[in-house]
Amino acid sequence: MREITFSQATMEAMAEEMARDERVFLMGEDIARQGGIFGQFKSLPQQFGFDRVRDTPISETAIVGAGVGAALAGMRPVVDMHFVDFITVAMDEVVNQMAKIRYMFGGQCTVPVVLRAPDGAARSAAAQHSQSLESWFVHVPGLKVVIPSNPADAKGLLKAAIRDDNPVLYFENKDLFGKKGPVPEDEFFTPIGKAKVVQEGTDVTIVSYSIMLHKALDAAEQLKADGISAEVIDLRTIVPIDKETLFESVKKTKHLVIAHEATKNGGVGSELAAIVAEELIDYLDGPIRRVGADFVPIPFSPALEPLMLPQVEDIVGAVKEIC
Amino acid sequence: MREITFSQATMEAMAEEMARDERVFLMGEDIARQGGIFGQFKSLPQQFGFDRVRDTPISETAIVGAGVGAALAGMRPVVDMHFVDFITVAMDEVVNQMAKIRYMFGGQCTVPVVLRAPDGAARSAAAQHSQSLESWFVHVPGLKVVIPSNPADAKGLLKAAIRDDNPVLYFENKDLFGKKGPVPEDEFFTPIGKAKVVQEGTDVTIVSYSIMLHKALDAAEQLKADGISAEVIDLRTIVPIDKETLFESVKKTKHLVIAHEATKNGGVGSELAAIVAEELIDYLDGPIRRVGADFVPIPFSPALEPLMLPQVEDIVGAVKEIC
Amino acid sequence: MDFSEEQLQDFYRVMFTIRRFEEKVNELFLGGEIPGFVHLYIGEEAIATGVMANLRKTDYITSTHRGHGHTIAKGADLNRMMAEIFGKATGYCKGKGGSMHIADFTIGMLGANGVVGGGYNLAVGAGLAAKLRGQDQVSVCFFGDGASNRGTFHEGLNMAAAWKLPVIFVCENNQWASTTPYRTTTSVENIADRATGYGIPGVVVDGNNVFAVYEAAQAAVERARSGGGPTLLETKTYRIKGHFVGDPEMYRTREEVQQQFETNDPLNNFKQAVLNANSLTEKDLEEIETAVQAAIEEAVDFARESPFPKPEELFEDLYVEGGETL
Amino acid sequence: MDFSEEQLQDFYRVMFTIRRFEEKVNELFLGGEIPGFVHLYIGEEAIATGVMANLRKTDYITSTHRGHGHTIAKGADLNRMMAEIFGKATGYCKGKGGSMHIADFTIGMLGANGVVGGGYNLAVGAGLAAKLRGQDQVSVCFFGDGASNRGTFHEGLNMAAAWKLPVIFVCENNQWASTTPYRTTTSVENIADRATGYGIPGVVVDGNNVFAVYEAAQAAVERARSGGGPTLLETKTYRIKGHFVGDPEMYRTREEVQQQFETNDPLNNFKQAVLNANSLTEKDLEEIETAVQAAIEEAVDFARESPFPKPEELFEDLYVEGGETL
Ligand SMILES: Cc1ncc(C[n+]2csc(CCOP(=O)(O)OP(=O)(O)O)c2C)c(N)n1
Ligand SMILES: Cc1ncc(C[n+]2csc(CCOP(=O)(O)OP(=O)(O)O)c2C)c(N)n1
Ligand SMILES: [Mg+2]
Ligand SMILES: [Mg+2]
Repeated sequence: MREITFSQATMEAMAEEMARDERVFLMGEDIARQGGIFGQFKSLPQQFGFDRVRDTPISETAIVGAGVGAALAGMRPVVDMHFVDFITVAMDEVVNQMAKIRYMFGGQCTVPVVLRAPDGAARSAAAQHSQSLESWFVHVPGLKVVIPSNPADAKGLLKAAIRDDNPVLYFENKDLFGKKGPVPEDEFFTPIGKAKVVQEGTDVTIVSYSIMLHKALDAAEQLKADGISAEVIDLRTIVPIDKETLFESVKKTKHLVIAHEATKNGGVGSELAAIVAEELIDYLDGPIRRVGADFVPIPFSPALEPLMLPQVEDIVGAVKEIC
Repeated sequence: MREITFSQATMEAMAEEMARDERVFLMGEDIARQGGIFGQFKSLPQQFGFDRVRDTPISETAIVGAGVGAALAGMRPVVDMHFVDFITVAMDEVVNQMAKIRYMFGGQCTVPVVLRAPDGAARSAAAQHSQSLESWFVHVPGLKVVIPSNPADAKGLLKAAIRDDNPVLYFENKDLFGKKGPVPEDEFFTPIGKAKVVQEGTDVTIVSYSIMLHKALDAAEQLKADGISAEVIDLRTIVPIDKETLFESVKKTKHLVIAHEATKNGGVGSELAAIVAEELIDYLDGPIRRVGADFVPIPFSPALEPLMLPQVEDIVGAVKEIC
Repeated sequence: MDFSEEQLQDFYRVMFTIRRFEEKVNELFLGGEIPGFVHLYIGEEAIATGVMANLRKTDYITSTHRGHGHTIAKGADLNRMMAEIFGKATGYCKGKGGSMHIADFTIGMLGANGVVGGGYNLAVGAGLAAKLRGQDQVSVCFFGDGASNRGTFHEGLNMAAAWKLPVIFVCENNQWASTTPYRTTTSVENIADRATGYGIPGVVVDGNNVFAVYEAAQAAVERARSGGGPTLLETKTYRIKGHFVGDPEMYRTREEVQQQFETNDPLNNFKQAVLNANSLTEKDLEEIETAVQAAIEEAVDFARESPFPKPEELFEDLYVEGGETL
Repeated sequence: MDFSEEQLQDFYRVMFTIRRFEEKVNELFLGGEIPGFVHLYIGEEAIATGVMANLRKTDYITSTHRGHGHTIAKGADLNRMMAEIFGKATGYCKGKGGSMHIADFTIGMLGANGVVGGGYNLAVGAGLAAKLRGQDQVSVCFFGDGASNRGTFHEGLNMAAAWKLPVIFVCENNQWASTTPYRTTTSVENIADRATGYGIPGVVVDGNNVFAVYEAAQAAVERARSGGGPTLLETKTYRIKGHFVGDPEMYRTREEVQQQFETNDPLNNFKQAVLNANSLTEKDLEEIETAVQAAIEEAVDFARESPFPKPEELFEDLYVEGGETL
């Protein structure tokens, strides 16, 4: 199969959906003139014009709010948050408007808006440009939340998100944009709500997503040397969680480690651990382990940043503690 | 001991701290002229003047941002969010400024600001005026988070929060304001970071806080009839979590139920369940259970709202499932 | 400006419907039949009426916590409104929204909003949608004087101005934001003065005069519809009732309110004007009143007799079933 | 206005320090010695210099992602700045902040901010603190043309105006917000026009002329210090360098930049003016340049030789130890 970058894959998804459906348009800061700060929108303005690929003012509440408003008025907007760190600025628009409108109005309308937000710590961008904030949205009924780890899912999930009549948050790790992977030429979708067993194993289940999935796979490789066979699951969707895939794996391996780049405390890992502690505790042969960032803001110094972020060794260590 | 309301207790805390320290002042919407929409600030403006008890514009980013700025410039502001639902509007000021400033600047400064936020669902205030949003802040390094359940702790925690050199979020349930309880006449503080065993028991640990603590106590009472002895813990502080008290209890009872009004998914209960599943799983004699609000926005109709919110029977049911 | 008899009758019908509807809601709330909070539009009827008389069914509006008047004027069904306010299954939102969250998407009413200032950018988005489609729909955002200090005001007006979107921002300056008087928190005499900061027209009009509101709105709507971009229209009025039903109103005097009502009641103003000019007769007005009265009684009966939502409805309407159209 | 020789020397010293500091940072970044993002203040030196010359050490400022110039002009230590930019333990923030997050609380520099528009309300709060204490400190908020479209602009200016706080809002309109030209996202010619919406003075000044900036800032600072309330001061300039070091600048032409630099370089403007007026000699300027050059080399050496933070420092400085003073 052909290999393309994560960035190219997301661009293809946008281009295919914009070509197919006039209601789809894209807006955000610095997306048109330069094609996005990570080059992830290149060629889109040329293809679809500066009306449908719009550079906005630095006005996050207007970007998200107008996205929701346009969706209510029949469009299918894709809005870009520049960095996920600034979703805080538009938190009311996401939580109190986007997520609640359909339910609050008794299902009178749909809110088909996609919010794209680059996240993750990449080379000393420091405390306000490095966060992974997907975990909060596990707590917000009304949203779907997806987070691809590879080019194929980036394309498949973005296309699925755009076609979805519900609001979808789509998180994309900045350091993944340049990574290559196989992507089918024919049209395809990655189903929202379905996790994927990326590597089968028998001794421990490692659940991860986004960039950490790659560290989880590296950890699994290292663990082989110690005779531990790890099953690695790419969660892909955070809301709704694919309990079926998760449970099946845990029932088999009887050990669970959850790994994400976001802060460990209060992270997606807490939710997964809680679900398993509620529903599968009798299957477990050891404690659960969460691997996530330390409980401090992300430090700038290259001497500290990697220490603060979860690494392959942390996953390996966690597995060894419980297996 | 004398009995006063939660509202009076918080007023006393404010008045004592404002009288003692000129740097303490209070600002928010509708707090001065009418003494707060729940009457919780009555008499403060008369006592301390409209400069130190300030009615603000409807500008949540300015209220919180200026609170942080004033703290950096040597004051000890208390800012009021009117309803916690609007903390979303100032989420950047809370998460990217208030919480991160000290660490990001290498400890050069302190940020002694207290953010008070009334929360909870009270009689059909619907989706945007009823939320309990404390759980998000478990995921935000740099904040302390407290949430009293009774008048004494309301006073003791608020005083401790104002004296704390760190930023503190102080959540107060709207339906508690009118509740009475014993409050010592002499000065006292409730230590931040310490949970309290409110009722001893041997068969199950029920961890709760804020208004749900009262439902937890009612549940414990009902469980007695079934011969189940429940230990009830009032968490009081959500960040940092008092693991010691929690662990001691779980080691004894071997069963854990966590109950809060906030949405169950991604709630404080997930974090507590995860911690126990990581560190105490061998002590558990059954699965953990979380009791929280259903995964929908809070509906208006009195026919639906109580169904959506966790009730005494839900706690009783959860305990019976695992004991 | 000349108004036809039909227009005048419509003005009165809408204003009177709002007035009576709100009086009835007030009464029912105090009688314990309505749950939650209600914020009444009494004294501000001329604004919704005058603005909406310029709109088409396909035009959009966004509303506020004080939204019943906008909803009625846009043409909503009184029965479903009242049922919603009661929390009944037959209400606009099947009882999930209540007074603060009524919407009717079939008439372009994109919803009331419990978040003050939450509607600006929804209206901007609706205007953007119209513009992207090349349609001549306009979008109207109603908001209060207090709401004009939210950051969303600035972001919405700037975006609409920079993109020349067909959005009309209608400020209902009723002098109060809950318990706080307008001038203590806002640094300018007229909110319309803020239009200068966006390079758009800022217009001040007597919000208690339906004719004046109609004319100013007409100009703004024409401008928007023809591609001229947004207008900031400030309507000066006064909040006759408490912030919500049950407000003890400890922050102002009875006399102030009384005096305002006596001089500035938009319904009374209208009546005097049309009777003096012999444009409508007492009888015309009475006929309207009788019809409205009946419609409101019907709405109350409908709401009372309607069932509450069933328990299983709690989990409905969150996500679109089969929402993925792959 | 007459300036003393000492003032003129100070102007040049500060402007030249900023210029050389930034050129050095540019060079070091491209050489791989500096991690993260850096945004240079080259071409905007006259603004920080002219404003800060009116401030006392006890006055407050809040800064932006493009903050080195503000920090130097407020009187920060070059060694600790450079060490911070390198991520070293001896830096202002012990390496935890980096270029985008330098602060020096001992000189009232309340911090650079990675959130565009994040500084407005911090400055408002500092001004409020001064006012509550009855002190005559002022607070200055620097922000960009792009930042002027954030909602925090509106909330901050309104609050400062409503409360007559001693805050000066200094817009550095360098025509660009990252890759986006000012006029495509902002609906007015001058950001200073927005002052009308708050009833405060709005002043436009040539940001490439340190004398003009000084005078305008002087008026604003005097006004604030004497209880007259806030001013919105817009300084027109141009961003000579890319948005950040390494920016491919695909959104504008080399010629545009070149032409701007040739006509509007604030250092060159200054030099010509003082030399023509015989206020300073070539020799005076050279002496300053030599001293500055040496200080910057020293800062680089200091940064290079400083240690990185130790692993255990990761967990320091989050909470105040013993922060509860019960
Ligand atoms: C963001 C936000 N902040 C605060 C509130 C609480 N609140 C509800 S209505 C209101 C006053 C609104 O005043 P105004 O905008 O003038 O509208 P009016 O009630 O006068 O119609 C306030 C402060 C809210 N709902 N949303
Ligand atoms: C709230 C927020 N939105 C977006 C960004 C990304 N960003 C960083 S700098 C910048 C442009 C800022 O332009 P301007 O305010 O004019 O300042 P300049 O860079 O020109 O000095 C943008 C969009 C951010 N840091 N914060
Ligand atoms: Mg008002
Ligand atoms: Mg700029």
